[in-house]
Amino acid sequence: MKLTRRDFIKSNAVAAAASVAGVTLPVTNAVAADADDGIRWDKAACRYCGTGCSVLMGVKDGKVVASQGDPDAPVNKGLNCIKGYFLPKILYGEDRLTKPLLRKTNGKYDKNGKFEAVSWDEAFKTMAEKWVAARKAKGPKGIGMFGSGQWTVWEGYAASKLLKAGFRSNSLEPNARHCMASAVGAFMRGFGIDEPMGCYDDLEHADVFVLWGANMAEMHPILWSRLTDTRLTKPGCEVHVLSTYEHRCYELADNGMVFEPQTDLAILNYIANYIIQNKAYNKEFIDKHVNFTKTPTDIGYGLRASDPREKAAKNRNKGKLSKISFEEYAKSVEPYTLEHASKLSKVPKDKLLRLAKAYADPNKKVASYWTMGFNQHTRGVWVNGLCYNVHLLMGKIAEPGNSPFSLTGQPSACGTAREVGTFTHRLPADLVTKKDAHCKFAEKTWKLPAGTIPRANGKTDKADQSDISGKPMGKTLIHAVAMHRALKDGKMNTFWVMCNNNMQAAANMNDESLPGWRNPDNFITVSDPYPTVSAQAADLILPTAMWIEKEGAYGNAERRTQFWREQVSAPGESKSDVWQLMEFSKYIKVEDVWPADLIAKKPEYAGKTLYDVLYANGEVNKFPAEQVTDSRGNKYNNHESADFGFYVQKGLFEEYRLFNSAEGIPKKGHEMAEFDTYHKVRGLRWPVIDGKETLWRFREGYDPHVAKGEGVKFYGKPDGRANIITAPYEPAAEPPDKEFDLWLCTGRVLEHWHSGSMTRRVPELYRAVPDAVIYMNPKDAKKRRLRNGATAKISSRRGEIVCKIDTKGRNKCPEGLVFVPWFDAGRLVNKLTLDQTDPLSKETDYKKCAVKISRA
Amino acid sequence: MNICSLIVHTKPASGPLVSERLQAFHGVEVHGGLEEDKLIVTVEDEGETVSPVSDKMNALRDVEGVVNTVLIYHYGGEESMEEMNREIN
Amino acid sequence: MSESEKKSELNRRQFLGNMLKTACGVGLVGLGLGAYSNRASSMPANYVRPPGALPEEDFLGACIRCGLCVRDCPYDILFLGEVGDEVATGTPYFIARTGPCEMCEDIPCVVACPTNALDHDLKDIEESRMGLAVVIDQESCIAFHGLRCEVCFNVCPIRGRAISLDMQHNTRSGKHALFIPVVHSDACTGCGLCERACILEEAAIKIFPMHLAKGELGKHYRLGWKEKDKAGESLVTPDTEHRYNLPEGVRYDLQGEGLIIEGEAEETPFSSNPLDTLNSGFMDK
Amino acid sequence: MVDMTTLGDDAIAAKGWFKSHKFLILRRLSQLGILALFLTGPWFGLWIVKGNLASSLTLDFLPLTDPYVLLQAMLSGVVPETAAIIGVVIVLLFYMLVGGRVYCSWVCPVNMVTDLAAWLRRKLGIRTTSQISRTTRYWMLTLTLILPLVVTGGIVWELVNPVSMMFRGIVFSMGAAWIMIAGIFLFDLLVAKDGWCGHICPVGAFYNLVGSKSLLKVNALQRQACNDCMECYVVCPEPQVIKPALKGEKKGLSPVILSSDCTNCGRCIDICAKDVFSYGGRHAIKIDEYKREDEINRGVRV
Repeated sequence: MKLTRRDFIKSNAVAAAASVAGVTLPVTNAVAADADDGIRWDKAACRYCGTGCSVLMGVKDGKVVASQGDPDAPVNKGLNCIKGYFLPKILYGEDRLTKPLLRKTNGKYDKNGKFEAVSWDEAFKTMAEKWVAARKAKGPKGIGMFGSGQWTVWEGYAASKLLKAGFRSNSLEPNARHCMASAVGAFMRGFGIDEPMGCYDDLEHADVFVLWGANMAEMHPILWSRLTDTRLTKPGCEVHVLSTYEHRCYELADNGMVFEPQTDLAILNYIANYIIQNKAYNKEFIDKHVNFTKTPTDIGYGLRASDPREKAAKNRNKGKLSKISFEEYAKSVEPYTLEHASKLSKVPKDKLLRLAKAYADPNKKVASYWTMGFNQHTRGVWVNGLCYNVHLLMGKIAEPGNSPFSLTGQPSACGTAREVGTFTHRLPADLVTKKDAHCKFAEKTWKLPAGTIPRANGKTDKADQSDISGKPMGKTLIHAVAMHRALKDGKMNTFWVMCNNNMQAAANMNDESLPGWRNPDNFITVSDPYPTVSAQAADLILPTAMWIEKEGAYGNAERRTQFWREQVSAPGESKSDVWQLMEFSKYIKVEDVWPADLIAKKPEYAGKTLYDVLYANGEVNKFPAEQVTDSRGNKYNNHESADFGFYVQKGLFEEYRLFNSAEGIPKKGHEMAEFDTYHKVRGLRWPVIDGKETLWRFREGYDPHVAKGEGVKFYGKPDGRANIITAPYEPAAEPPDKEFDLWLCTGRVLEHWHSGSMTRRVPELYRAVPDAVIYMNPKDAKKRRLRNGATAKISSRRGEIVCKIDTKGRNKCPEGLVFVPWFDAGRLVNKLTLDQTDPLSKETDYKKCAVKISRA
Repeated sequence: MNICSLIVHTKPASGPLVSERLQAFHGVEVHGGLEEDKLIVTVEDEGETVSPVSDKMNALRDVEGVVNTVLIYHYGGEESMEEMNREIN
Repeated sequence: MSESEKKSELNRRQFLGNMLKTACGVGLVGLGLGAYSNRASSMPANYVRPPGALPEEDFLGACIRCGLCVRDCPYDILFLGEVGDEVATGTPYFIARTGPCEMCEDIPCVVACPTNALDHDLKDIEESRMGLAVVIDQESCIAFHGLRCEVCFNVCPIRGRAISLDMQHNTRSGKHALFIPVVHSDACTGCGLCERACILEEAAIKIFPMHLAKGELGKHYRLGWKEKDKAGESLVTPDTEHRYNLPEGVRYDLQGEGLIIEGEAEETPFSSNPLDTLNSGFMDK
Repeated sequence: MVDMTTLGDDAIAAKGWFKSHKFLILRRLSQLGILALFLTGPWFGLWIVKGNLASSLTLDFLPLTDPYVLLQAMLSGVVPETAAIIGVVIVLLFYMLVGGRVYCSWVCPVNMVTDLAAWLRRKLGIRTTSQISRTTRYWMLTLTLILPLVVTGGIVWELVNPVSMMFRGIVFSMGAAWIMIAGIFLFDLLVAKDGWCGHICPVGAFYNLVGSKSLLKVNALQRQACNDCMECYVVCPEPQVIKPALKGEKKGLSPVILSSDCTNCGRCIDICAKDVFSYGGRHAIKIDEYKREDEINRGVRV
């Protein structure tokens, strides 16, 4: 509040009179000198990582002027990391985009034109024309959308509906493909249902913590603070840290291990072997709750089929499990002796033994945490599974303190990317397009004619699905990396990137993504609040309302769903992603994208727009627009409700909830509370049944889906048993050789989040860590006549960038490996990385490729 | 410029009514005390000479429902308007 | 006295008088200069001398104000004091908050100095002591409240030695840890990278001249445990073995945990961890 | 009295404007050129000379150090680096050869300020001047050399030295140093003619001593041609040095200006319509032929 000298004198005058008269004045009348006066506080989930800290945002005069950690939030108890401290500033970067921008020459769209401001109408008209044409000409894979684990829950849901039901295309992927797909793959293979069984309370209950390729100290700062506290306060607690270089977690490690990239596979098999050799396994648990299986080996590296490495692979992309006996399993891990594991991994034997003993000790509760070290791995699904193997062998799972836990890097990788079906193969609530029955259930729920949703194999009831292109649907799945290849090859012609910065993220920018985006046949749309690298490479940029400029919901890594209200308005003509998706759908007619025989099944849809069919369908528009008010009577805007005339967010969420609560749902276990409840609580961990959260799944007493007397039940699988899946060590795709003689590992730093499009616009964070550097072993530097602070050229077979060398910094690399963070738009490390993926999860491996470094 | 605060005693139960009447004057604000029938009032001018504060105060006394007015606080400064309206926080 | 003698006497007087005047004038100038030099040699606490700078008094004598260090600083952080600055005119300094020393390994500023005002014996930049970082405001530093910042620790070029993190239990939240930055004067060079990086509006960690930043233990006093560590043994005769009057089942550990009451749990020959038994082989050998 | 309004007109008439300003222009070029050498680095990134007059490094090779500053530093107990010693030796040799006060007239930036003051003085016809002894500068010199010995805080003179301050101000940043310079300008303009350079500046005094036996000198070999226009006295910053050489023929004094107060500025050469003056060696005329000026002075005293 502005306080002038006049106000000040007046307030003194009033106070004097009031005290003489003995009158108590209402606070609002007196001019208070308190700067916090008039601030409206409301809660929100932090915009950054998957920890899901709750924050309170203080708004005054339509602007966020203050912030604090939410002291009542169970996750963070009022704390923040340094990025969370600066949350308000991410909204107010000076270069916010405020108008749609289209590349034009002489007033007409031109792929090589300059960006010019256009109206939303012109933007969507141009876009719709391109999308309909591409869909008609190239079939379901001719269009594509790349979404985000930073989308709010309903944005992901609306996108899933628009692509899968509206455009009848499975070309929808989230950036979680680069992030969590391997974890998802392992959850589905192992347990038949996605997301961790445990929760953050494991951080207080475990006796032993093992970090596998997770730098929690920097990437999950508040969780690390909890882990550290347990280590400090709990007698006998120990911390084991494994990574391919020493990072900040090693400061706390009782047993820090640096292993040769890719050999985590061998170490985990060694631990399993140790448990079996010492007969330490939990036989009762195994007998009752576990199946033993094996997965095909030599499956390639997810590169283009023409790559010699793919041609050499015997079982390229194969992952079908086959049952084996316990004895066969035991035999499969037998080669992984301590000597063998130590030799492969270069970790000293005593350290490996100590780790194996910690897992094998029946009296110690072990929590394993991992993030991108496991997930961004050409054997990511395998290695996730190998960790579950160890936990399952010991029965150390799904109970307080015993918890294999996959941490997420995005605020809603779980809540949005995974839960509402934004992957090419998924539908909401763990349903998959591979299963005809799942698609039929979704079609029924969405009031669509049967056969609308494209099946993975393009067949429904064993007959080909018809398509607007006139050809049969064919195989419809296309994952993120394949999308860029399809763009480059001209097979996909339109691409919409929303809420992420894929041009800075996707591997092998020089050879795949950039040529794909700039392919003259293609039309690329990027929705973003800021002019990111992706926006620069786009043809149409849509300005986006971010975070608390819209009503939103995120789901964090412990299955906690958190809501917030629209607290401030977005600048200029920026619109939220959900608005963009729904508004765009008005520009597409059913006839544009559906074949006549499909429309014939629901003649009432003829002549309608996708908006009518998908969102004004009687379900989503069920709830009238209402004044959003909090419990203290504060009022909030809702731009989407105002524009569409119904409570958009509530309608979408309640329709999504049908997938968890409607009659005859194919899969249970994802139950959510009602929309309104979430605005009152600081998040709930699903499944929520009868208003009660679930802390540990699959465990009787904790999980309402496990009946009395069952003890443990992995109900995601038909027989209630989890899979132990044996998989061997296989080498990485591109190990260092004579010329490219160093491993390159990429990742993040505490101060910046992902591509830095938000955090690098906070001056303090930029000042703290301005540029990406090459973390390097001093001996490696010396060999190349480089020293700390010197400028060096780092190059791979795909490109080169120039960075400064850091031999003293926070990450201590072993000889033969360098680490470069990817937040820096000025040093695009994805020019170096290889577009290798896990053949099963299709997730990119950003942690291992070969580079060389020389003086610049 | 001048800023004064006064207590305006009103007839029983006519605080709100009187308050409305007082607010009709330019530069007069009522800050509370409506229920107690003792209105907390500020009177200020902007340096104009036509209707100085003292005149306004006299005028207030004549308003219907007012029993008495008591001057509590007076500030008379020489600051320019600009200075007075400058933010101090 | 002849005319000429008179004249010469007059000249001499005039000469002596003039000389006295001049001498007095110059003497006054000298006094003024001396006084001014005392004032001018005090430096604001946030001004930091380049690496290797001699103690301030010696430095002011040795620095000839040539600015060669300023010119050779690759990061352009050094300034020369200007008239009116609260630092001796023409002498080099930097301000950590806006431009800290980047700690070049070859220390070009020192090499450039023609007079040893920046000590040429300084060969290892990590040995320089430009000042000392002090976590000056524990009330504002967000690390003391449990927020995960640690930027000062992260940017410190003497990693882990000049600033370390003291991990403590957060009694307020009950389940988080505090990561408290602690500066160690035996390693901190006072480069100021931490002060610049501090994300607060006003830095909570600041570089101060050594004499402002450091306390000093009484010259007579030694820390016993450190002396013992240094000597590798007790400085006086090692303690003899003690014996105590104790009831059955009770021990006393003098140097360790004190009174130990044993036998609460039934002793068995087995470790609580079956693996220990499994791994130790047969017991009957 | 010399008519200030026509000062130099004769020379221009006789020799043309350029010839009658030849050394003035050369001196300004020299002064500005030296500044320019120091400024190409900070302004254009072309590093020819780094540092300032106190100490500099040319082309990363040639060190030059001001002996006066270094002497002060040494008096405060400093052992200089080899580079500084080499630099000092080079500088000393140079000034011993060409005359110490060449520093004042050809290098020192303050000279441009005091020359401007003197020029304005003439233009405005300001004649009042306070009597300050020209020996004051030696007192000042002594003072600046004693202070480092007795006062903590080292090179005290450098805290206020306008000479280094101005040069440093131009090459690095000026700050409030311009006040000092303005002070000198006003002092010279209103208080004392040639007050700073000719009477007070200890830097000049120091270089005066350095160059007392220098080889390069101005002489009045053509003194017979002198028409007593007196203009050389007017423009000379140290006019007392002219008379013995110009008018000492009868006393058998050398036509060479032998006083080390002479700054070798060459203004007398420029201004003289009769080309009385010229540069030459110290021994342009065999010294034995003339009694030395100071011997005569001594004679007079005694």
